[in-house]
Amino acid sequence: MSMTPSNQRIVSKLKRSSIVSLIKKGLRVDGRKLDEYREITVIPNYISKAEGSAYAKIGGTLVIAGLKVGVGTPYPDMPNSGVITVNAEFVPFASPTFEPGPPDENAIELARVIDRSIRELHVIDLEKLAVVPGEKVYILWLDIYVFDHDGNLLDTSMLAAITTLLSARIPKAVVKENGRIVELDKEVREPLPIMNKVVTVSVGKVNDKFIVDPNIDEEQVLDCRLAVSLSEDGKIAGMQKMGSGTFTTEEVIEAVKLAKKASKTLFSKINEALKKIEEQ
Amino acid sequence: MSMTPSNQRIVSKLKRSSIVSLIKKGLRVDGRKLDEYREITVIPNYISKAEGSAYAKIGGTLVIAGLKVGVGTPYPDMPNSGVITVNAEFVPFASPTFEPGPPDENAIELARVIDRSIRELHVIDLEKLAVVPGEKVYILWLDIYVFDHDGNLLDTSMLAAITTLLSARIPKAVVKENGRIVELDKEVREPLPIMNKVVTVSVGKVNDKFIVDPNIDEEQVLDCRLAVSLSEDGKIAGMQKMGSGTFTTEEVIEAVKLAKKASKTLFSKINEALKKIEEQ
Amino acid sequence: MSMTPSNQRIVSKLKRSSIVSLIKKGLRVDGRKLDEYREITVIPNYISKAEGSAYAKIGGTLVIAGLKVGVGTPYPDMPNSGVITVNAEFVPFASPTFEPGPPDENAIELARVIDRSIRELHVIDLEKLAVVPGEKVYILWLDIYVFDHDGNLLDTSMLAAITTLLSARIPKAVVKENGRIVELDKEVREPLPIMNKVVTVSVGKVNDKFIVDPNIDEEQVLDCRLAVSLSEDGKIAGMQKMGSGTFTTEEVIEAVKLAKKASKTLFSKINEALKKIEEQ
Amino acid sequence: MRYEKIKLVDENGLRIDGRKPDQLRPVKMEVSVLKNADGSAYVEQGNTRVLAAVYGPREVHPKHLTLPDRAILRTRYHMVPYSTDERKSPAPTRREIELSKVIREALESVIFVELYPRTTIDVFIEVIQADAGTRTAGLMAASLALADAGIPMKDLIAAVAIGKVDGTLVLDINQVEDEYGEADMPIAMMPSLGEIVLLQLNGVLSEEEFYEALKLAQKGIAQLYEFEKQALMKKYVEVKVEEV
Amino acid sequence: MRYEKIKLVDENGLRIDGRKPDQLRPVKMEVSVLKNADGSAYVEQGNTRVLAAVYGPREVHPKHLTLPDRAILRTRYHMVPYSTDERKSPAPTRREIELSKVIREALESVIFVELYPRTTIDVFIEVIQADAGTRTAGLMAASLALADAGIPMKDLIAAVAIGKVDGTLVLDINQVEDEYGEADMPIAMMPSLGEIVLLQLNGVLSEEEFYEALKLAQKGIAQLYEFEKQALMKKYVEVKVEEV
Amino acid sequence: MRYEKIKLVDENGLRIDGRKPDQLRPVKMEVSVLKNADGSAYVEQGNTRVLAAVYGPREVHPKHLTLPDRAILRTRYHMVPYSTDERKSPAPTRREIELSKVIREALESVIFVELYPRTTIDVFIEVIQADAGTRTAGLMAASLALADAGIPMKDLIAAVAIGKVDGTLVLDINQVEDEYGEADMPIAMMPSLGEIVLLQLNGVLSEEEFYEALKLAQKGIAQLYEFEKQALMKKYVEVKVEEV
Repeated sequence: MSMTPSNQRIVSKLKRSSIVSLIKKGLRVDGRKLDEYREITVIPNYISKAEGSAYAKIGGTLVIAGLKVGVGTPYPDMPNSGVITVNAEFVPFASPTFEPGPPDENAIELARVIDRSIRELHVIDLEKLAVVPGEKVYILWLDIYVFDHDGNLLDTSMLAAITTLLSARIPKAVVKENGRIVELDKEVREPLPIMNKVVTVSVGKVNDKFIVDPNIDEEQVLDCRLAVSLSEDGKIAGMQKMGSGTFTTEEVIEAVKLAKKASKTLFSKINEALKKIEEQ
Repeated sequence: MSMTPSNQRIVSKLKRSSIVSLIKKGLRVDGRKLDEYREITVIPNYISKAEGSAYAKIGGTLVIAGLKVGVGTPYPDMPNSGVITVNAEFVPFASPTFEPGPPDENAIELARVIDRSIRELHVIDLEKLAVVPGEKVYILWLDIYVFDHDGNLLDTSMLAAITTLLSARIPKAVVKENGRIVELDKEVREPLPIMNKVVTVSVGKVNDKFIVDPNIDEEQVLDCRLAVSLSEDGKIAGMQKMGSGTFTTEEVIEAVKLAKKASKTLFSKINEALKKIEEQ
Repeated sequence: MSMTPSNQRIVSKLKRSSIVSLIKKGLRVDGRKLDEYREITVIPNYISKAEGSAYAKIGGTLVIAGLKVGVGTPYPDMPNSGVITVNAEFVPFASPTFEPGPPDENAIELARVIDRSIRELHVIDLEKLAVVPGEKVYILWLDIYVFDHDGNLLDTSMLAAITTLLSARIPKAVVKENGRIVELDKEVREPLPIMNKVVTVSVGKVNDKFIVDPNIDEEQVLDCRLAVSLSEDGKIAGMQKMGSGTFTTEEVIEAVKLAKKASKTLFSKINEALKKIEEQ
Repeated sequence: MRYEKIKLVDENGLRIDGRKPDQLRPVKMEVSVLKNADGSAYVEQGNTRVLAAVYGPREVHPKHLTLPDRAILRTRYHMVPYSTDERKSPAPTRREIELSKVIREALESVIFVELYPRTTIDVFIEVIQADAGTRTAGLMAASLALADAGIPMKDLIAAVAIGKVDGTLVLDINQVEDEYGEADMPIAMMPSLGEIVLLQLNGVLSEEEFYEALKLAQKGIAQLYEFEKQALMKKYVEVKVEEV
Repeated sequence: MRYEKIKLVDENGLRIDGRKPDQLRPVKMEVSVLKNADGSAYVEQGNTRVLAAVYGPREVHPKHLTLPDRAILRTRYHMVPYSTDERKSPAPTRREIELSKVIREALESVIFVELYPRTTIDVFIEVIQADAGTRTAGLMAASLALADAGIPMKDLIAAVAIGKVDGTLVLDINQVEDEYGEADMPIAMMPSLGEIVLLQLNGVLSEEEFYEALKLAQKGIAQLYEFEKQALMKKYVEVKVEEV
Repeated sequence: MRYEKIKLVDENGLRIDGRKPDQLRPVKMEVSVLKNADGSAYVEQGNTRVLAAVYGPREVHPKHLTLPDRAILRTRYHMVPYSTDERKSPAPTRREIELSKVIREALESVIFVELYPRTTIDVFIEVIQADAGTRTAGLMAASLALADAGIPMKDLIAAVAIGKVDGTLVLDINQVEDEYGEADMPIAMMPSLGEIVLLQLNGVLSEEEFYEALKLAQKGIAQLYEFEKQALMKKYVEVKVEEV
């Protein structure tokens, strides 16, 4: 059962009205432009035990994603495809408003938005991840942990997720005994079969203005948000209205255009980070 | 842990005493006789996605049951028998007193009483539901959903359950590759191997009087209830005392006789409904 | 999440100070010496349905442990070893401070301390419990139920656990059809392949004094406890500091020496009980 | 559920464990067997062995679960994992949840709950060895433990399971009879008041067989009631039930 | 997810169920279908069938979940096990948890929640048969049930899912189109205010296709809105939607 | 648990990673690494990497969990799924539940809990990379985070795991030594007070070996304590620990 949250972070009325009136003038509390991201840090291969991983920071928001790989049975309706599972956890570690326990609706929504964008844009060629078609396939677990919540968890999490996939080196599956047994050889590693890149840009609406990358205080004054997933060539690869306000059709179109523009920042950060590790 | 419920529906003292004094005189608040059911509606094949289904309404109580069929492994102690699982859910949709979450003791008790009656009377010849004996058998899931609770959930649920089984058309299991793989062919459908029919009649005790089919207000004044499952030829196929009052031996005997008499109404409703669909 | 408990049993200040001042003088409320156990009762084979079992009582604390045996798949990293699982339950039956539900941190800690001592000292030769190496092995479930909590649950539980293992008679595994099917023949029974015996002695610290086998009132005044598992030949087979106080290094050494001395009582009780059943 | 024919009643009319159809299994009963509980009891019927503990009347948290005019009852019927042939998971099964409910309802008709408003009386039953008839043995243990705790009751509960095996009605069924038989009918009564507090039927009986089963049950219940009263007086009783 | 090519739009531009790309499925709507709920509705779109029940405004336990200046909303979107091709477990899936959230947020923008501080309004949606478009049908049922319960709203919600199949944008997709198509875009609006209350896109669209999809959606929503208003007036409406 | 012989100490007495038996792994420590938490720290010991966050003293809901005369502590030790060789389920394992408890008890002996009655102090430890010694690294991170949060403590906690490998006692074991060795003994102290706050032994030691292990631990703890103090002063310290 989804319930109106009652444990929201409280922002003082004074702060709220200062945020709103600044945005009205095209300004932000932290000096940014409306379409500007905060400082972005991306570190691929951050966790050596993981088959892929990334540290992503946007402003004060810190997310570390990691990929673990196994071999298992495919889904009956997709016998020739690898399986990827995206899981996100909002641990109480990261924010006074996060509760202990299994992922709540917010963490589940975030994971599913990321999962859908990755899946629908065919970021990974899952058919190349069949080991013994119909019987044994790669199983990928992409775990996204939020460690510090300073607003815009979704864009930061997608940044960590996609960088994890792009930089992963997975162990080679070795088939033994007529395909009955498959083992992973951790000494031989290959990149994932990547076909596309994707980022998500969350556009917030404050009255009739739109901002990207809301920080945690700004999130409290948003009417609502439109999260737009975009491919590097500008296709829309997923969308999710979040929050209880509304958009007109015209506003949605404006938000999409803004997201597309802002997505370039994210792609260039990813590409920079990947280049750096390739050079190593 | 079972706990005395504290969230019971409240019936005013005035209403209570009027219900009780009417029953003393052999009358009911809604004008029925003591041994009379409320209006009964039974619609087989109500859900086209299910392999069997029924809409059952007694008074204002609405239950929709559905059967889904799969193929799986038999229980080790019953290697040559199909498997049937009966599940009942009392969703908060149906009543202000129902709580969200997994089935509580009342829903579990109801499902188990229905399950036992179906099983013990051999309503279905489960041995005919083995596909590859010892290895692959039909798995039947009978799900009972209460959508509106106006009293006498058990009789209504059993009515929905038995009509579902009697009208089901299950896909034919096709064995491939030396019995290793079994697939369901949804184009070829057959009825279940039915051996018997069963209904449940709940008899309520109010002081020294007995009523059938208590409505939701009457349920609040019952001393206790005896649910009696009956075959069409009058055998007792299960029994459950429900509620915290008591019966003498003589009262139990009187309740059974009343249940047997009232069961005829239910069987005739089922038979009518089945006849109607056969004629189609 | 572990949380400071707020439902602790309350001991009056008067009782507390009397316990403490007695211990200061080398005395106990129940007349025991500091290094003395309460009355100990051990009954092997207490439950005839179990493959092994024991009733263990220390003072008023009653624990019944039981062993059930099955056949299953080994862990991938231990393909040639049987599997033993130790589970402890602190049911509300046993104490007003125990809550219903799955094992809490105290029950889990107790089970894991027992499990580790049994495993690390190689009490059972698990490699002898492989039936078809790499494929089928004995699965042992050792379930420890506390039925009356009068202090020192750990020593009593270990006493029940080890006696259960030492006196168990498990059904012989019979391999059929080229190792594909393994059945247990309940008519042919063998003892477990025992290599060592272990007991656990919990030493409590009260200011600068140490006591063994604290009763339930004494437990409330302990600074903290050191649980020491010991083999019959005096090796330390596990250790766990319990409770939120501290020990100096010297105190730890003193506690270990005391535990070693007191362990002899427990071993002699076990040996007596086993001798009695062998004579039968 | 019955995959093999086993002869449950022999040519002499004797059952698989040598009993006559109307004969109870040996009984042991003991009260005050635990230290912590306010009341406790141990009941053994043949190979079925049950412990019961009672706590209360005591406070409930959270308070909104209490009732202003009576005590609530909280009841847990539970089988320990090693009590059965195959290990039972320690978590409550659907069967245990149902039995906890019918046992609670049975106890509610016996206890004077209106004497202790805004409190709870907690009754815990642990089956340590299961050989059929565990709910009826459990109800007797619970009723003895309640008496041991000094909680006012209208009567004790005596209870037994009737079975139908090879077409014969039998008193106090054991596990083999339960598994291979045609019906299992547990019944619990307040014997001196003639009131039935629990009644279930798992299986198929004709109307006549049912009336017969009720009579047979009353006979066993009368005997068990006597043992219960003795156990309360002596704190311990052990009876090898002879044919009567 | 698409392991086999199926032709979803034929040479005449007709869809697998014979509809034109911009044609809705037949619709049935009925309000006040339940006895207990304060408001209720039934909505059928093609083979998708949904029930909604509304309780409230009513008290919340525990109290600390309430808000001092508005009603909270509690929403459950649920598919019954027999509503789908393969049996769905009755426990809420991650998908159902997500959809309950986006549906709650959609409803929160419609209801005048500030009129009922310290209460809850509970909206339950049960999908009894699933053939795509269940969240949009569910939102319409919920909005009708809220109206039936007399809860003040800014507007009704009308909602539909747009799909992209074989490169064509289509209105009100069915399950086959959802499974084998390229995109599924559910959208819900307050039609008379022109406000979008729910918008999701599962799939890939170009910017232009997206704008096209928005237009197509509005067309369907306008029709559905009319049916809703009729249903509220007549308590029941059934329409075989012709090409328009 | 040790299915294969691996040589853990070579002919020169060096360990598998080149260390001497009494040598720590390289250490990094940093405090104030997070924005939201009231105190935070990062600790790295070899390939073991741990984050800790402290919130509080703050209010507890529900209130009845508080204590009138002291703060309660809530502690969660958790390994993220990608921290281990095989993916670990995100749900707390029995091991994590036990470690959360012993870590809580260790912290309770260090914090002046009586200064903050009716509040909670929440300590979260996330192991982001596991290579043995995670609970001891976690305890150091927690103690640094508590200091960073300004919560009064009797002393910092310094902690290390002693191992027995190929018959030799070694300081600060790594994962290979833990898996193939004979014993693992984590120990945590308030170094300046000489008080042990956590002590566990997983494995078998003679009495003499145990006393030896205690001494070896104290040596490592003294070094780690210095690094901790430096980290608190400089906010960051990185040490490749040379043989000492």
